[in-house]
Amino acid sequence: MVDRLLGRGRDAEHRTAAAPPSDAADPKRAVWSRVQLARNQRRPRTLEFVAAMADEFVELHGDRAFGDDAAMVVGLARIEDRRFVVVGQQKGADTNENIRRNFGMPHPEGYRKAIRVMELAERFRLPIVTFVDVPGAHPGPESEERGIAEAIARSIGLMSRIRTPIVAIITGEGGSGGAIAIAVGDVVIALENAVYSVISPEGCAAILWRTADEAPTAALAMKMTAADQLALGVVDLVVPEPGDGAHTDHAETARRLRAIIIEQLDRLSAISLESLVEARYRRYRSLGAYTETTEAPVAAPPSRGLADRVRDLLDPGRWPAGVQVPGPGRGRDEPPAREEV
Amino acid sequence: MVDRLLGRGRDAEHRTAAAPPSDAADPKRAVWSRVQLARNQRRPRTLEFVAAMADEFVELHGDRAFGDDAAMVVGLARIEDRRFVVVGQQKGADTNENIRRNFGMPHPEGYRKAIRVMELAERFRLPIVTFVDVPGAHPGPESEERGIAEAIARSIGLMSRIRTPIVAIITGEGGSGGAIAIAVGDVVIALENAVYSVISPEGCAAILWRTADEAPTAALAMKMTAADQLALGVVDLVVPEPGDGAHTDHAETARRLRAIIIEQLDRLSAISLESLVEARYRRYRSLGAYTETTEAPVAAPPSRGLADRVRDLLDPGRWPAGVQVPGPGRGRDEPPAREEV
Amino acid sequence: MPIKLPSFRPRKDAYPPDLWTRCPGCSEMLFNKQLDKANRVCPSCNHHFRLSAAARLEVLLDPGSFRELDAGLQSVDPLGFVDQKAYPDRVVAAQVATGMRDAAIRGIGAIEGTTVSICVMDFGFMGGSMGAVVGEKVTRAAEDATSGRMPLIVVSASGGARMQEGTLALMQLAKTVAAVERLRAAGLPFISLMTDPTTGGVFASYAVLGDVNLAEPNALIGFAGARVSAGTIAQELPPGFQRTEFLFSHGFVDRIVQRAEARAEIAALLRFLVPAPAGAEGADEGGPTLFRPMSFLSSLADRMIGEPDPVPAAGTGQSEESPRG
Amino acid sequence: MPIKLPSFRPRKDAYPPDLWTRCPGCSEMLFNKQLDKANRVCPSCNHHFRLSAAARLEVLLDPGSFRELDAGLQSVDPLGFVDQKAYPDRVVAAQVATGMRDAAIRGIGAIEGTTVSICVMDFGFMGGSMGAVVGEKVTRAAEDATSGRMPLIVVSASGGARMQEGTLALMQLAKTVAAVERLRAAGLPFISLMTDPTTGGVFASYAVLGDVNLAEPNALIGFAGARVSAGTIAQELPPGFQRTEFLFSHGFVDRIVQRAEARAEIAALLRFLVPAPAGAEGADEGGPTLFRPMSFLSSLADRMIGEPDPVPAAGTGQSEESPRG
Ligand SMILES: [Zn+2]
Ligand SMILES: [Zn+2]
Repeated sequence: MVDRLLGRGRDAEHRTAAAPPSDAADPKRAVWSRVQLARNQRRPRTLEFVAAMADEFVELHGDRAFGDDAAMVVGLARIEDRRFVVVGQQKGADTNENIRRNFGMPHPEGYRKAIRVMELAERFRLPIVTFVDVPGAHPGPESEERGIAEAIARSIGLMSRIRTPIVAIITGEGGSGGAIAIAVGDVVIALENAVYSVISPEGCAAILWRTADEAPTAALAMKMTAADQLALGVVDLVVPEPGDGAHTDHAETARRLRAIIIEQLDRLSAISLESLVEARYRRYRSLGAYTETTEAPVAAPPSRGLADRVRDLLDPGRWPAGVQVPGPGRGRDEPPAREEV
Repeated sequence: MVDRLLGRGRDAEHRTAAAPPSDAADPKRAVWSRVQLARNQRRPRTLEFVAAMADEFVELHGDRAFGDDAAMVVGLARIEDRRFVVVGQQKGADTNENIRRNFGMPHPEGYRKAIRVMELAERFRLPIVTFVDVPGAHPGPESEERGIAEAIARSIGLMSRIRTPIVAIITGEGGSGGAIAIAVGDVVIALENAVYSVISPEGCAAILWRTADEAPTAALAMKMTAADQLALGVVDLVVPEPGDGAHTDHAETARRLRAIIIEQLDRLSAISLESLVEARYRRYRSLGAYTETTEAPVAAPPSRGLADRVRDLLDPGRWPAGVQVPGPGRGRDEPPAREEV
Repeated sequence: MPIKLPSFRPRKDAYPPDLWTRCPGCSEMLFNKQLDKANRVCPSCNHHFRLSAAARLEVLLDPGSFRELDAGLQSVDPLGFVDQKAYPDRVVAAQVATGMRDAAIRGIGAIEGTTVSICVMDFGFMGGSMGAVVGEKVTRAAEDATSGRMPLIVVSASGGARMQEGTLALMQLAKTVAAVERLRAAGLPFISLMTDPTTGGVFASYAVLGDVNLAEPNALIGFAGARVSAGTIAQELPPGFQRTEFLFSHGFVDRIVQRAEARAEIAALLRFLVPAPAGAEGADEGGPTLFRPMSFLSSLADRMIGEPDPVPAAGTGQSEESPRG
Repeated sequence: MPIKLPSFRPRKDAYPPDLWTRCPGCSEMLFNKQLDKANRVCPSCNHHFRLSAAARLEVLLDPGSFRELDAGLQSVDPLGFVDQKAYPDRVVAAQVATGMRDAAIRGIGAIEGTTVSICVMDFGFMGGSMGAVVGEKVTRAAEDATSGRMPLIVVSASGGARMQEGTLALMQLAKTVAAVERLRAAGLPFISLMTDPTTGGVFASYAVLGDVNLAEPNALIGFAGARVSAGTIAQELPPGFQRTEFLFSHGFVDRIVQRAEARAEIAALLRFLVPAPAGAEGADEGGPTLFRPMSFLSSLADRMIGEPDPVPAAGTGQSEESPRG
């Protein structure tokens, strides 16, 4: 009856042996420290990575319609004889730069700049490498006015069908719609301390626990670490970070990523574009877990027991079973899933 | 030596017998009265034409990026069993509407709305009919900020290659870049009292005669009437207006345009898309008059005599030779061609 | 002054058997039976109340034309997600309350005689949130439209992605949009009808990507939650922020449609956009071919599960706290 | 306060044989010979003076690589246009003054070894205005790039369309853009370099459509004349209006390039964008194939007219009245 539980996660082809965080004594604390590492201000960003790993880089600017968004950087890069297009978010290294770059939260024109340069990549047969590190797309009124949702959706749409290889790398915060907008790829890689989530842990906690203080609890519940995302099949490959995290050794982190990028570009460039695009479609087509029942549905919803059984089908060793519930159930009071996505 | 003088003008296939304005006694006055007719506030606009001639019309809105420009209207229209996409500028019928519609001068979002719906036309294999009536694209700072030039260029580019038939109709003022942006077609039609020019006569006069008062002189010099444009090959077909002009009989004007639209849509739909797009390319490829010489050019520019000879090659009967020069020559003081385009 | 926006939390009285409802638009007390008869549009102020998926299908489709598909799809709990309540318990509670298995119904129907692939969301089921089931239904609706050369109609009513499914919910943005892109490449029309609310990841994926975007009046449509928009940025919100009319003026909605006119509007659009029979040009690769609804439907027969219409006919209640913007 | 923008009217002293030039950026008096040696960039304030087409080709191309094409194209007078002077007289005067036949030079050259199809405009010839000759040269440059599988480089310096050719000048927008679109469809790169000024119909056609748009610092780039913008709308102009940096911040310029670095910048871009030798994928329809410059050039031989480089080497003088924005 259960025909697909974890999508392609269980049989993904490309993986490293990154184990889930082993801080079994306090998993919540372990997860939260990952989130802090992912947000560390000294963590390398797109431009730092490219400067450290590329033999040549020419940044391009502008969306050709409204502006040049400094929270999104794009350009042409070369590693040895491999030429590719770079797309990535860019947080600031200090307060001034953060203000200029809107704390790495792109407006619609940032995503439209990405779209423009990805179309250029397709036309000139250059593969695309994206660096994803974003708290979320910019949520301000001007962002809504100029269509942040449209820009995200259109970027996702382009990446889903574009006839060139895409390597997507979650390097820091993979924040919701603002992340997936440039994270649709033939292979999705994450740095060890990167996180990826459908909503920020603070936002999730504010909605489900009614206080942002429960953000660590929410972070644990959402399984947002790179290792968890690998297990879910959302991420294909986790790259270990040096020392105490990427921020402690930019050069070594970049060196490791560079090797992976070379490996993946070479692997993907050997695949025909037809097969590549079809496989990419299948990759996302298969993500998401559901069951299919033939029981009569009308006014006879599945019993409590069924739901339990479904949950039992999950590997209890993989999924920490004992997540603490911080308060009593709230009956039928059902908050919907929304704050950022 | 002279290999192309008037482009395809002299051998255009589709023409009515519209004669040039016959007010030979005062050609300047005759031309200026045409300009006034083209600008007449009671002249029918896109929405009036469509309401009068179409059996069904659904207006669409928005450029999906910034706004909905009321100076540009787009939608889906049907005449009998012919379905097509409508794109046209829309001036206001009174002051209030003119303010709302920016006096029919589209901002970039107007042209981007047109681009969006033309792409939709191509996808759904609908032909396009455009109604051109614009003093010029909106020249304000916000228009520049949001890329009016880019929007015009991109619209021209799309129309030059789009795989669906295009019937372009100059119904009123064909004002410069703001007009050509939606006037690239497989056939270009003009109403009898429409005008088409590279710059407004006022702008031309301000630059070349240093006073906008000479606008009628400039209008005559630019040969901007429908009949002149037909002779130049820029327009393929002139549709006579009823009575004292289109504004005196909207219904009859629409009836005549409707018949032409039916005829042209039927004619164009019988042509394969390959041939259609190739012929469209050739149409614009051939517009423009130049000569080619083999004389040595360096520091030995063509003699005054050569220029005269070149001019003599033009049909003196077609081109009024005696345009009055309102002032003495200004020596080498050379104004460039710019104000709107 | 920040605009007060509606909470997404249906109160305990969200599904009461009361006889009367107070209209949030004009404060009049409306007799529920008459409100339902008017398709839940206030007769005095035109306020569009939320509509259940079942009622929506009834409003839009030719009577008796709907055949549900994939009625048996049901959420699982891929993360083992527990907040103040376990996710499976929330799902079951929503199922009990609504009689639906999840927040969308999809199938094949007809609009003024044109066969369409349609998917309709229901805000009453966990805020219309999109998890794997909703994503799968939208995707299958798009895929069936593509393979059957039918138009796709999606009626959105959603708070966004379903947090309890984590990034697997986020991946539904990519999954659904990829399917819509294939539909587009095949030259088939997608008409998106946005209703109150269409927000977050649903707005930022298929809902905004219609060839034609329609929206009901005064619906909440936006990306970020209003608290996020106002709070994070410490900025006043413009008037009418994230309402249909705001979206229209900013170029993201083609037409604002009254509920009573939606069916005729969509039918008119389909008359323009549904592929014509292939002529000389239709032989192109990827070009449209004739749709044969009967052969398509018969090929779907083995996928039909359960009864044609498992959704209770009665409206399943909507939370209505929204003041008119 | 409206910004004072430069007049487009070269004064009578626009082409003087003076020894000295006053820099409009810093007011310093610059010795012309040294200014020319510095490619007409002020050594003290980096003001980029206008550059003749001949000098531009020298700055951009590998020495000795340029072969001019279509040198014999020349304007006619399709309208019989006379204002205060007959159009043919204006053309002749410009020819005498500049030694050029019209406002653009085009041909084949090489940039750091990469063969390119290039067209360069000269503001000195009737304000760089685009009539049929300029339109034809840009179009042929794009067509040769397409058929020869070369990149296209266009350096713009123009006040816009040439009024004296009426709508036939306006049609050059469509002609040139159509050719650029064919180049784009063939997967070949177009790099547009905008210099002071790039305005009106030239900006609103090919100049803005580069795959990569480059611009020299502080160049005037815009659509409508400043008088039109300010006058018609009775509105203050934003700071730096229609200058390179303004265009950059609004998303229309990829990179602001110093004149001395333009050649290296373009060469770097070409290393990324010039089609690679066809591999397994290259067999696709419309895909890139190897460029064989020698066979292409030999096929062009019969179109070569006159001497390889008919343009005088000496700079032909530019009007420089522009205050720094
Ligand atoms: Zn009411
Ligand atoms: Zn200086």
